[in-house]
Amino acid sequence: MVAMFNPIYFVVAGLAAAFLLTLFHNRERLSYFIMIIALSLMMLISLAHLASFLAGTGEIVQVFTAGFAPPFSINFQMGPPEALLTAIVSLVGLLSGIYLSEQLRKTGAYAQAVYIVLVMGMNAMILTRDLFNLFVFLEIVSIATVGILFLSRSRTSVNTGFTYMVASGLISVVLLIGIVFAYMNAGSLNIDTLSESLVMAGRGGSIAVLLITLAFLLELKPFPANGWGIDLYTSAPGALSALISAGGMSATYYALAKVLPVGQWSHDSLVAAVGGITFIASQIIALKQDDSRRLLGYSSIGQIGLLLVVLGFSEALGDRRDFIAAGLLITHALSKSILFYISDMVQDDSLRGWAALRRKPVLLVLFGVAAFALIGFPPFPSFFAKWDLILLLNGGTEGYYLLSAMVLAGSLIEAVYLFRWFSYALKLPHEDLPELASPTSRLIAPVTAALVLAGASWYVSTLVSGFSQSFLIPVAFILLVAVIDRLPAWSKNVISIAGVSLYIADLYPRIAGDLMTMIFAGIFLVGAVLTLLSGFYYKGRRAGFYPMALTMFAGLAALIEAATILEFFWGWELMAIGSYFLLIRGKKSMPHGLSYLLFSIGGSYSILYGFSLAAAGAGGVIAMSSLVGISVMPALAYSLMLLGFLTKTASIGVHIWLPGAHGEAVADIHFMASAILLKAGVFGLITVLLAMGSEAGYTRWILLALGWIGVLSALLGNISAAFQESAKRLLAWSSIGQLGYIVWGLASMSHLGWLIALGYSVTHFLYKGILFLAIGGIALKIGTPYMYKMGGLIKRMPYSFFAVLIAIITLSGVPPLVGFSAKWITYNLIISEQLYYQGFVILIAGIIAFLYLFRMIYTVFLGQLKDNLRSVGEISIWFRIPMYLLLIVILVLSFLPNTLLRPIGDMLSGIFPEEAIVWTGSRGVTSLGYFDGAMIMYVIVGIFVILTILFLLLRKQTQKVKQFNIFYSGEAPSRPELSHFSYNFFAHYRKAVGALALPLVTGFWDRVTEIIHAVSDFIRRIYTGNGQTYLFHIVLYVVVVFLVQSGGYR
Amino acid sequence: MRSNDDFLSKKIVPGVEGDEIEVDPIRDYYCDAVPQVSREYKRAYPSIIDRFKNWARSESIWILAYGSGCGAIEMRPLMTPKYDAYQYGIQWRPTPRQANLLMVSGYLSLKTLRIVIRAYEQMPSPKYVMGLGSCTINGGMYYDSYNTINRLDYYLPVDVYVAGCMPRPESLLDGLELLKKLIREGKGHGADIYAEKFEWYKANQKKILKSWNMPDYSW
Amino acid sequence: MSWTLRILYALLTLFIVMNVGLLLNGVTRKIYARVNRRVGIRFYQPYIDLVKNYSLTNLVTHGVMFYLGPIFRLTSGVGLILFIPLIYGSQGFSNFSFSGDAVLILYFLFFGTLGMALGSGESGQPHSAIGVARGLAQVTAAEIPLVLSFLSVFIQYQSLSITEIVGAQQSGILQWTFFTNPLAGVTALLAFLGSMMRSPFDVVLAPQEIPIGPPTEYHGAFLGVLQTNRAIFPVAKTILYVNLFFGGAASWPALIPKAFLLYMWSVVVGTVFPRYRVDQSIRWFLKVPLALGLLSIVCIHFC
Amino acid sequence: MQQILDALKQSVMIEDVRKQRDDLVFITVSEAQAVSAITHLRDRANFTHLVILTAVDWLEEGLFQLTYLLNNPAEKKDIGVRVMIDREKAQMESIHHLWPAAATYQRELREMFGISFPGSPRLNETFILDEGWDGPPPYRRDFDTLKYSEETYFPRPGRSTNDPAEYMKSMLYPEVDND
Repeated sequence: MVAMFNPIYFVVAGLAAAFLLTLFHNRERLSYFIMIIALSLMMLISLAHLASFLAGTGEIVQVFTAGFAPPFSINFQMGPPEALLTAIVSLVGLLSGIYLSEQLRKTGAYAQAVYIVLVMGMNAMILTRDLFNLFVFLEIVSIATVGILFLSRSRTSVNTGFTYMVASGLISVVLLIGIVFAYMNAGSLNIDTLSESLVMAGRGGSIAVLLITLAFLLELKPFPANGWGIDLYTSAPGALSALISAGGMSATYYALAKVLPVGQWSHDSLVAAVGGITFIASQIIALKQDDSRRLLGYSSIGQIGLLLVVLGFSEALGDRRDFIAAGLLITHALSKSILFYISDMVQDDSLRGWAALRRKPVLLVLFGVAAFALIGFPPFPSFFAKWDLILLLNGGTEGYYLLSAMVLAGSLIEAVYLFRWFSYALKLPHEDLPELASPTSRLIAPVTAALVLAGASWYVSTLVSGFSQSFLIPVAFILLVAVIDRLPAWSKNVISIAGVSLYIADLYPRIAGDLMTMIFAGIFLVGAVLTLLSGFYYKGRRAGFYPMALTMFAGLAALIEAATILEFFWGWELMAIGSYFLLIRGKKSMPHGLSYLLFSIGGSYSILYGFSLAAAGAGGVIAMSSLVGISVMPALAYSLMLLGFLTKTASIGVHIWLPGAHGEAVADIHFMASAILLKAGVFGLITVLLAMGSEAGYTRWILLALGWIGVLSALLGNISAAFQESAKRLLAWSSIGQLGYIVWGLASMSHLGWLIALGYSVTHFLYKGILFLAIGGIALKIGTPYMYKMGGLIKRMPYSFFAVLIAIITLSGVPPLVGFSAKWITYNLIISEQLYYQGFVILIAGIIAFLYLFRMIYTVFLGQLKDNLRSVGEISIWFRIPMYLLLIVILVLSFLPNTLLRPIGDMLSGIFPEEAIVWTGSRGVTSLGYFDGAMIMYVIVGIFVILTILFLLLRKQTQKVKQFNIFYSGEAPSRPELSHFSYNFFAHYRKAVGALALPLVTGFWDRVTEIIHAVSDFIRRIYTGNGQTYLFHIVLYVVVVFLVQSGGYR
Repeated sequence: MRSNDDFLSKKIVPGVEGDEIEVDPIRDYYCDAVPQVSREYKRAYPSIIDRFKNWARSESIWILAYGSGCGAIEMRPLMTPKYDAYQYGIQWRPTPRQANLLMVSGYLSLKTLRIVIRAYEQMPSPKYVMGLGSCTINGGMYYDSYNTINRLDYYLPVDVYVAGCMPRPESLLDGLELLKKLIREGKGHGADIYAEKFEWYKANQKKILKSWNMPDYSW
Repeated sequence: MSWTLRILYALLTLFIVMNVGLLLNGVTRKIYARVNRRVGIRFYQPYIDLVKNYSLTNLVTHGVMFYLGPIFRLTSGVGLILFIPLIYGSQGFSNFSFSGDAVLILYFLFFGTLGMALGSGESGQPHSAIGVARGLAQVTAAEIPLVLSFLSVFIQYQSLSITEIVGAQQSGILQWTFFTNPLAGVTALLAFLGSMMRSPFDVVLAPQEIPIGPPTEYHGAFLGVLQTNRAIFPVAKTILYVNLFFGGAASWPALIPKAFLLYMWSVVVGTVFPRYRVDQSIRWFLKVPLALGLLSIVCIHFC
Repeated sequence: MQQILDALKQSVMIEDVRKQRDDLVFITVSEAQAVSAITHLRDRANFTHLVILTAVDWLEEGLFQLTYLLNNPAEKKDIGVRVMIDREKAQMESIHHLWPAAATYQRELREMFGISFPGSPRLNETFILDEGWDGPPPYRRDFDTLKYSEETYFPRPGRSTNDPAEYMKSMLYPEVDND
């Protein structure tokens, strides 16, 4: 069967079609048809081979033409890598061909012929096993590229094409010299046999190998000798760039991979170094690009640099090398093609011009898929590839720690520019959207590429060890919900709630005994149900909301279910994607969503690095237990993991994303993001701290730092909250403060500390849930989050007021509600663990919380009712239902704090067997003090009720009055808004301690950004746009590399 | 002529939900209930508890610290060591909500009259009014002014007048003692009289405050 | 102890404390007047004022929260006095102190503040809100030395139970915390000034500027309730300080003079010093009291 | 000062000059030429400050006298420009375009004297009589305030008025026969 698809047909089909095309050059429809047929044929061949290899039935096919031995004939080999690569190249070739149909038909049969030859050349470069063949096909590809460029007939393209041709000619010379040397010394050019004979040939052979390697490296456009290649991307049509980037690069890369063994891997460090430099430098340069195609060009080159690193470290990566390279290559080829296709549709080449995509949401989705795939988010192949790469780099006998760190740093920069661009497209305010040329015919190519990418993702995930397929079930569910996105919101809501509930029912028996897991599962999943419940308020479609919300919850669930660190990381990244898309739904959320995503990625890379060290210590085992007792640089590993999780708890220093991101989110999303999502960070911290323990010497310092981070988060978060004008931002800052308590409690590594942390995790979920729903609901109802535009709403929204009142009493820790128990344990902890200085700041922070709490409830609900709010009704019933459910839980826990704290305490006794709280009923006793929740409640409620009754018995003539019946110095207030004290509420406080809330941290991050941008600006000056300079770069590059490398041959 | 007090005329305000809200400030911002006579006033004879209450009221007189005319200067010595009205249970409060005695210290122009009426009505009952000086009695030297009232008792129920131009602090103390006596005797019912003859007082007030731009009773 | 007896003791406690509080108020103002060379009010004037306020015949209310605000405030005062063990060794006058330790008292202090702030907020009176904003800002600053000194005491005795702390001070005047931990004692005395609403920290009330601040709109019986609380609350706070720093008391005759003297401390300072602005008072608390408080903790920690 | 007046005479007919002091002169100009005279003084002679604009009711002559008091801050000189207008047709050209603050004076004159200044901003809004005044302009001399007060403010009966000098004499020296 496979024999029918002899690889030689690539050349046959290509040449035959090209020949036919010249015959039918005046029948444009027919000729285009022939071209498509030929391209399809090529794809069919490669697919057939790929399918047989994937099915395990394939055999490696060797082909020699015309009975001659190479180099006089063509020698092809079709193995698994060739099958995969030709499949990619042919696919992109076909898609580009379809995409370019209009242009190709217009330019005529000759262009079509050149196009076919181009695709054929690329395929042949992959297939051939002969050096001279390789050279020939390389030339064919170069010339065909330039040919098409000329045929596209733009002025710049002629200029660029000329530079390109000269440059590639120059490189060909280097290659040809190398081949000549090789043939002279070894008498053969067959790659498979060449290697031994060349090594035996001594110095001449070495020079040959170096020159050949160098030539292919140059073809891959290494930094800085790549000016000639970059210009190509700006002047070629996007679809052609897609082919060059995806196809040409893959082919050349594989050619290099074939050549390297020839030199017995003597140049792998060169390749790795070139790759590393190219990767980092390209990403930095891309940061400052404003031209979308140029940016894509740099990004492509950067990706190739990363692939070169993979190639250079073949030895360290061992048999996983091919998996990593394939994962990266597939993702790169497909997602870059998608981006290039879209770039053709967008008329404005600047990054901001991509806002045009909003005219066609499907393109936005494709853009998102491509961007997330390029950065290596799950479920795309690059996620697994990057995971393996980092793990193996750090995990070998000699860990390449710096290199892996650089790879992650480069990826982070890539994420910066890609997502900045993406957020422009999503959210940048535009007076009138730029034009978009997107006929349906042009959608075929990118959509197909995306589908193939999805298929590849699924397939790759099956190849990974330590990753359970069950994690794909939620993803499938999400896809299902995404498919029915056109239905009204309520129906999707019902489906989503049903899905989550089913999941809970399925999960519960599995985690029933494990209280720690139960707590977080409860927060994540019960929280999910509650937020989705509040989602019923939405009338309309709410396009895109449900898939993303479910993605987040799937990620959170994966964290709980994870058995390996890979699964944990998968969940973590999935959650990041989902939450990012939820957070950017707000109106002004663009910059904040971006900073959220970047901090998320930074944090997750930090976690990834820590995980890789853990796995290295455990000898490559990636079970969750490998986090315990890390043997490779444990202090660094744990610190990095903690740092990564701290970005999600938004602790001070890495908190700057939170106020904006949460402050601009819609009500129920705010609830998800703050009451639920932040707990993921807490869960991560708990996981790491449990693994780390506090025995080792270094842990003392880590915990000390962590404790102070928590304490300062609490203090500065609370102070800043008091200065906010927007109620939602106020709550966001308050979350920073509250999470500070949790972090501090965890850092104490003691029974009571963890009791506080876990207790807070639960209660924070409860009262913050109420606050977010209430405040968010009000902001939604009246269309602004600013408190000075509210006021007097108690008259209009008594139910919300009551819920908020209970919530803030709980938050502030005033007895008799449940918040007090946390304060009580805090005092016990401070004294019993001697955490006097941290503890003192924590206590002060708790008192400062009164400032913002009163401000919020007063300026929103009390004071003067504004005219435009006179008729506003209660917030949606769908917000009130979850609010009151949470409220009931708070009241129950207030009466019986032991129902929450006692089981947690019992569970913690397993971890920290030291002294604990002794419970008798609702009375808790420690070695220091005691409190009785129920008794306090009885006494206070009793006094209150008695006093109220007594007061009512006084029976006065009571007159209910309205808002202006106030003493106003004998005058009448003129307008409600002038008598409502709200703006700059704590002016005096700001005057006294405002310096503490100065955005020092923000300044630090601004400076970091500035420096990176300055570096980027400096580096990119080498690209003058002058062809001669570019050629000079190449020559200089060759000379320098030759001198450096040949130093070893003397 | 057009009035400046446009903020009290009806207006249409766009609501946050796209609706239009008609705001009638007098109706929507203010309570328009009419004051009621107290139960104590209706009783024929004061009960023993009422007597005790009246004693307490008389021994704890809180004055609204508000000066309408030149007489305000004569109130200050009462707080100084020389006269020290505190020893007689007299104190000053900054808000009418917590005051029992309104001292109208001198002439009242139309503008101050309006403020005095508001302040008086905002005081909790029982409440007392003391008029100081000729101006409050018969207009004094402003008897022929076109915008100064002549007789305070046509506008507010005055309990005690203290004559003089201006009366000296000693006279004020004397007036206060008289007031205390009246309260003890159960005659301090100014607020009830005001409620009883509400229409008459309002008519008088509205006669001169022609652009009446406040609710009939400022609670 | 039966519940009936408990409630009787509680009522007795309230009766005693309220009288002490009212007399303290009267005597304080008498002293103020004498410093100003006035005769001053009669020392029983607060009683008359209280009766007068309760006997006013009408009430104006802005809403439920406004109505309940003073009651919240009084609940806080009454609750506070019932949660503090007043007389060492007397089970009856320890009232409900078995339901919580010193931490309960520290946080229950805020209950009334919050209720009052909300109640006055509903009136729509901007001056109330200004007063509350000032009060909260100042309290958070005054709380810093307070927390430090209390923490120092808790650390010193390794206990949060007031009864135990008082018990440890019973063997003589030199065993009082004020002498065994003088830094904490001084810090506490400075913090005490900030919580008593007297000059120099009384800009919250500022009668001429924001007519009397938070309670601007409260009158009649509402004001009566607030005044009742004003009698109970400062005494409760003072007794807390007496318990923690001045050896507590084993009988009422021992307790009342101590409370009186401590109360006078704030009166004397208030008589002598003029008023601070809010930002000034915050800065003041962040200087000497903060330093002293930290020093006391350091001493307890390392000595 | 004389130079200023001489220069002014070039364009304006000055009806009367009364020198009060060296630095204070009152001139009288006709109603028609008043604004141009004031403009001249402001723009040419540096009288940049309008000190006051007020009116005198010459009831017997049937005239209102408007006085524009102008000040030259640089040379510390004042000029009062007097304009006599007809009491029956009390109307004058507005000068709010020269000094925006003049509009306030003109509002006051409109309210208290009933002199109209067509074109002056917010002229017909109440100025200080915002209690709903419905009587004649109260500063006109033919307005009897006592009568108005008696009609409006409930005079207390029994009030008697004494000549202060005679009254004091009788009180201090009752033994002297005052006849």
